Amino acid sequence: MSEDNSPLVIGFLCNWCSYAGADMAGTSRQAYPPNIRIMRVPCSGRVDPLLIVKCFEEGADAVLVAGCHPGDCHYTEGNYHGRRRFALLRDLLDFMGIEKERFRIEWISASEGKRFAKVVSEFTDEMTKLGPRKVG
Amino acid sequence: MSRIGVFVCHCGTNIGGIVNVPEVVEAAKAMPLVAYADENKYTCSEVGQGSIRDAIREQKLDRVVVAACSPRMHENTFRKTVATAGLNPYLLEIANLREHCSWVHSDSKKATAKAIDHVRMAVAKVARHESLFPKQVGLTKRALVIGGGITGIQAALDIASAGHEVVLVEKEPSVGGRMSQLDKTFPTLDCSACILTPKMVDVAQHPNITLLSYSEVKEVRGFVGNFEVDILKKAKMVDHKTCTGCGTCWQKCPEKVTSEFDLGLGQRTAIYIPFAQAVPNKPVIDMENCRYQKYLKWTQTEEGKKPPECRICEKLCPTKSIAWEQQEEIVTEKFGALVVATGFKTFDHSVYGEYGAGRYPDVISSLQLERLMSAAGPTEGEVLRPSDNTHPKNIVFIQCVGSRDDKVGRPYCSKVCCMYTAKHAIMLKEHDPEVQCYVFYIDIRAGGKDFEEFARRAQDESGAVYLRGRVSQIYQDGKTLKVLGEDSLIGRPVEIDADLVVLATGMEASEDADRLAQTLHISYNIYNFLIEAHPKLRPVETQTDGVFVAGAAVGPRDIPDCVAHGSAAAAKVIGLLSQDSLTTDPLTAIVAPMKCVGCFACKAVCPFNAIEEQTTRDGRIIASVNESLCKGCGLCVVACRPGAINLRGFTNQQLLSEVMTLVRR
Amino acid sequence: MVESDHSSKVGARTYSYYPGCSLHGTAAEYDISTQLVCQKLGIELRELEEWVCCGASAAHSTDHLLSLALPAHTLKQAEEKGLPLAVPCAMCFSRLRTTIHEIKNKDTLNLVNSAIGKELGEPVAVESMLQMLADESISLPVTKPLNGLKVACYYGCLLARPPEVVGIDDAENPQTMERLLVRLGAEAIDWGLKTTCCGAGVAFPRLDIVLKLSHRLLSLAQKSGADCVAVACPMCHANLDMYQKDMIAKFGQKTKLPVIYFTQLMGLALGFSPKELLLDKHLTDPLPMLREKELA
Amino acid sequence: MPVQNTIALKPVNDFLLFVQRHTGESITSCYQCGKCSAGCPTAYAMDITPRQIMRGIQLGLKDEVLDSSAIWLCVSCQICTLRCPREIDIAKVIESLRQLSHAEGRTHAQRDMAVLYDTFLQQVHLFGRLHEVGLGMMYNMRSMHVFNNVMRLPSLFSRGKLKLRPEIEGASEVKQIAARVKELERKPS
Ligand SMILES: Cc1cc2nc3c(=O)[nH]c(=O)nc-3n(C[C@H](O)[C@H](O)[C@H](O)COP(=O)(O)OP(=O)(O)OC[C@H]3O[C@@H](n4cnc5c(N)ncnc54)[C@H](O)[C@@H]3O)c2cc1C
Ligand SMILES: Cc1cc2nc3c(=O)[nH]c(=O)nc-3n(C[C@H](O)[C@H](O)[C@H](O)COP(=O)(O)OP(=O)(O)OC[C@H]3O[C@@H](n4cnc5c(N)ncnc54)[C@H](O)[C@@H]3O)c2cc1C
Ligand code: SF4
Ligand code: SF4
Ligand code: SF4
Ligand code: SF4
Ligand code: SF4
Ligand code: SF4
Ligand code: SF4
Ligand code: SF4
Repeated sequence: MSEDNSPLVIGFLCNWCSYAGADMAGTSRQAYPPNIRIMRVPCSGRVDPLLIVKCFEEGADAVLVAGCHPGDCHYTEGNYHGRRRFALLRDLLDFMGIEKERFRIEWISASEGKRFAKVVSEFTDEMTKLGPRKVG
Repeated sequence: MSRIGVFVCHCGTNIGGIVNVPEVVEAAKAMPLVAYADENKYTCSEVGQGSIRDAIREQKLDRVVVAACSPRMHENTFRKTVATAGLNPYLLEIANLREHCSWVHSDSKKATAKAIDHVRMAVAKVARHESLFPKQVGLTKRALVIGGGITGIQAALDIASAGHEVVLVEKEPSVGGRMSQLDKTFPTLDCSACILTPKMVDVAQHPNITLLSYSEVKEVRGFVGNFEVDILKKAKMVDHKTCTGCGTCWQKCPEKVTSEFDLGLGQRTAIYIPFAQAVPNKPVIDMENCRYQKYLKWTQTEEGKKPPECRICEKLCPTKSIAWEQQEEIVTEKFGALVVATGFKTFDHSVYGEYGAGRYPDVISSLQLERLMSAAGPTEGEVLRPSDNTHPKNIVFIQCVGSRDDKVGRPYCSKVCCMYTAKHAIMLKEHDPEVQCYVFYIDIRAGGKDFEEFARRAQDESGAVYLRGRVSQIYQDGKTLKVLGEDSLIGRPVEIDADLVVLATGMEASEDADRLAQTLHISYNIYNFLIEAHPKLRPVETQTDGVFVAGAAVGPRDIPDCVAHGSAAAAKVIGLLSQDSLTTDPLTAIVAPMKCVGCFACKAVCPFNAIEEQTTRDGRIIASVNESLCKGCGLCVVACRPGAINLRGFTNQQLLSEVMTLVRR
Repeated sequence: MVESDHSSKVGARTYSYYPGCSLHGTAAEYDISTQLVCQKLGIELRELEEWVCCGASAAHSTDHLLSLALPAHTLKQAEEKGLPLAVPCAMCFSRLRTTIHEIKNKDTLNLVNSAIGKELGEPVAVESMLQMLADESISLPVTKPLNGLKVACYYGCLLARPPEVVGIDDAENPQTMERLLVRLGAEAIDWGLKTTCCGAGVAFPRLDIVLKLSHRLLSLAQKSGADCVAVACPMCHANLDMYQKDMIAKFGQKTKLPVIYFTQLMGLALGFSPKELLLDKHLTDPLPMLREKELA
Repeated sequence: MPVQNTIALKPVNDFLLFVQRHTGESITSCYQCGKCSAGCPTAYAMDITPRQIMRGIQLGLKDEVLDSSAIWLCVSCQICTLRCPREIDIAKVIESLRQLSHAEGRTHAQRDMAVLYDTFLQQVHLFGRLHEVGLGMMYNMRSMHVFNNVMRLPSLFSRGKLKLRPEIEGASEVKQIAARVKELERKPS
């Protein structure tokens, strides 16, 4: 949680679809809450579940992973691998006592600027309602 | 110890208007390893780039962070900038303060805090960048053009004329696309066939072009410069090597079916060429409808008599070209570049119940009207209405059908229908001076050279009555059609008794455009139109190197734009193929030999078969990465449990340090 | 498009019945023929005792909450009976379905509950008499097929719109009534105004509007070869049937065109006499036409 | 539009905001195509067309819209809503305007429609169900169309289609409901 008690959301966006989608949100001036910090990754399949666990361990309130729609992956099948791994991650988070809702995975294409803004707004709102994560 | 320089951009007021740039600079100065920080009005300008170069030299910087727009915009620009100052171009990181910050937030304080975080992450990451060196790979100097409409034809001819081999794949039996169905073309009214046919013939005759008609792309492997493509050649059942196109077969074939080319208004035979000027001018057999095929497939269990064997075409063919044994086949070819020009289809108006959903024979689409007006069409150019073959006098046009309509999921403007409707109004008057045209429109979109003048001509000279309003309903009233509209300029409902109603149906992406896009790893929008790398600055490139897009497949476009687009794509392909080798992106995976245990979990997930086996000097079998195949997706990195494989530019350490700098700030 | 919910009437075909004001007044023919037909088909209709007016266009034109509260009161009664509700009048049907649609919103539901002073539970299935009788699983013991009778099926507004509320098969070109009448041996003509408004409730203050709109409908039906118009709504019936004399005076329409409730046509096919079905009560007498077709 | 003067547009358009909030419909989405008016059965008789009603709201012309006969001649047939390419529920918007016009007593443009609706509801309040004879008589008296013969009384009587005495089931229920509705509507929500 930052000083004004709003949640810290870390977003991993794949370069080809969702990062471009976030760019599109920018070019079309689709506003969303400023809580999210965006990391560019080549593919949602590059995101190591353990890195997400690390995010939570170190105090992030929420993590969003966004990649190409199934079938649209720039690398053919990266997002399928991602999807499978993240399903397992959810169980792990549960086991660690981290609310499952704090981790979200979304498919956002390069043309879906509006959707990106909507996803981030909704996620941030939800996280604000959920309140800060109880660390320890 | 690194000496990192941070350059924060105002982008005029684009960033500076929201983000407090001086505050970001001050914060950057306080970050570890940052030796220098400054701000620029426009960092990408000559002055801005110069200041980076100067600072690198004067401050002895060894790494650079530019905090400006999206890296997708200027990463390459600034890589070149740092390179000219003697730094390795990969010792650069971009923090996105514009698209991801100032343009989407309005709270200045929070946006500034976020901007500082993004700079902090970039600094943490750049500190762990290494110098990287691109490699050179060879390339195949051949291009594949998919789609043989005017766009694909133009692209193929231009590439071929520059001396490169081209394969043109067209799924229909002939090239020509939609343009071959048109009668005359706006804004000059030249005959479509007259200007298209010579180009179609050129394609067939060009020594550098191989035309694969009746074929489709199935599978694409490889990468820029070295694509490997599986092409399905459908069975034509005619040996085109021996067939002379004499026409005996299609004149004598007894089986008549409705012609797709004439959009249901005319007929063709089972062995056919779609239209008289078809290229290649040699027939294919429609296996669904051929009597001999029905005869072969007929089984005792079916009702009715066994159909006649027919084989008339075979008996009459002077060159014995009918080839019943022909099978579809898949050929694999290598290419350095691909152009997608798969065009469009017209909106199917049967979803409009209020316009009769296709029930009224005299409510037709504009493309059907083109066939009725064409001298080579089913009525030999006489405009006869389908219900009773009489000459219609009162003709109503409805624009924006299947366009600008959220109700049918097509909110976009199809761009060409205002113009072609004006064309139709002008030409119908020329066909028959007694004709009165009424055009219902919402706006007239006639932006383009000579377009407005042309659209005016329909009203000023041809006497078409333009009514501003969308028609609500058409219903059959005896032999006439009642058309209910509003003239929104006078603000009163109007009712017209029409003999013929023409729906200016919009443009949609062609069948299967999404599947093809997936095969090629290029993006498409929710309407299945392909997405260009940048709508203004890279209109024919895609996010996938070596794959180009052109024409109506990218979005609604008229012929002049399609031709320009086709040539533009060709120029890009020629530029690519004129190189002797290609520089590969060095952001690839790399294996640490000492850590690798040879489990090949990496190999199992790599989509590009880039992981190879290698024997070490001490006899261990470990993984190694073929850098010309690796596309840098990073799947292998996550799969590798010992942490032996890493992705340059996105290493585990870099991602971790970005996260840590955020949570520990 | 919403499918009408048939699940609730599996087993015994027993319905609560809400005739609405018109069927107890000017539209007695609709009421009587409906009851006869249902009897014959083994469908039991149990009229709700304490039903009140649905408010019709008057309520929803002037007072939104009242326009929901009146149907809600009826819905509550039907809920207490626990049977699906069959509604012949298109206006009542539309108001009831609209109410069910709107109380899906929790705030609206609370407001409506306060207005009727009761707690609405899960609403029962509400079906128009047309939807209910057109169900193809009901077998029709036709004794006198309507051979040679060309019918223009007319739905008007309220059975066709809004499609997501009323659950029609096709809002622009519905086929429910057509399919039913074809099963009875009649021929359904194709015509383009079957869902166009007849003038609805404006007859009192603006008869001119009703005359114009209804005349357009009738003349197209006639031109398209119809022997009669079949309706499923008392208001449509009144507009189309009552003023044909005025239309002839005003527009010079050639012949009159009988307007008949679809339940009366069903009744004929199922063997009831025209008198039993009150076919002699219409202002535009259908009997000569029916006699000519040897259906009466 | 029956606007006699130059329209002075105000920077804040309260009427637009009010209608959008009240109906939940996005009036600004309307791009004035006129498909609503084209299919509207009664548009020919209206002083302004449904499209112009939408435009009036967009420009904040409250009086022109609420005083129009159009909102009273709309018969809620929903053809406009079904076909609007911008997916606006026009019928719902006009219904709200009618309710507003009624509440503000601006019914002069089509007074008879309002009288009809009021009379109708009064009958329902009295008896719980509509009594058609009563409605006809009351309407004729109140609308001053004493000789209005729209009810075709003689022919209807001779066919036994009119009941002279009203049914009164549910009358007390309706009275209570109406009273509660009035009460609830007085409370600001
Ligand atoms: C009624 C009407 C009138 C018009 N009038 C005019 C006019 O007067 N002037 C003007 O400038 N423009 C006009 N246009 C627009 C014009 O038709 C288009 O701009 C032009 O045809 C687009 O060319 P294209 O090559 O991009 O696409 P297309 O003509 O659609 O060609 C695409 C080709 O690709 C093939 N294809 C599709 N998918 C595949 C695949 N998966 N594999 C292989 N091949 C494939 C198709 O079979 C087709 O041959 C009109 C359009 C219409 C509908
Ligand atoms: C107010 C405005 C806003 C616009 N907004 C947009 C927008 O938002 N999006 C968009 O896509 N487009 C926009 N445009 C259009 C855009 O500006 C033009 O499409 C584009 O600038 C044209 O580029 P050009 O290179 O063809 O011509 P120009 O930009 O005019 O460049 C021509 C150059 O040639 C030089 N030159 C002229 N004659 C000679 C000569 N004889 N010898 C040597 N040099 C010569 C000129 O000095 C000039 O530098 C806008 C235009 C205007 C006027
Ligand atoms: S570098 Fe990017 S942000 Fe800066 S001026 Fe150029 S475009 Fe704008
Ligand atoms: S008859 Fe034989 S040679 Fe002539 S067009 Fe047909 S297949 Fe070709
Ligand atoms: S076998 Fe007969 S039907 Fe088949 S293509 Fe030949 S001529 Fe036509
Ligand atoms: S080009 Fe004209 S007719 Fe076509 S969608 Fe656009 S505005 Fe409508
Ligand atoms: S997954 Fe890792 S350890 Fe296994 S072979 Fe690949 S690089 Fe080596
Ligand atoms: S990063 Fe790894 S998985 Fe991806 S292409 Fe390269 S080697 Fe294959
Ligand atoms: S149909 Fe819809 S968009 Fe068109 S004028 Fe009417 S309200 Fe506006
Ligand atoms: S609902 Fe009203 S405005 Fe809309 S079409 Fe029907 S009568 Fe006209």
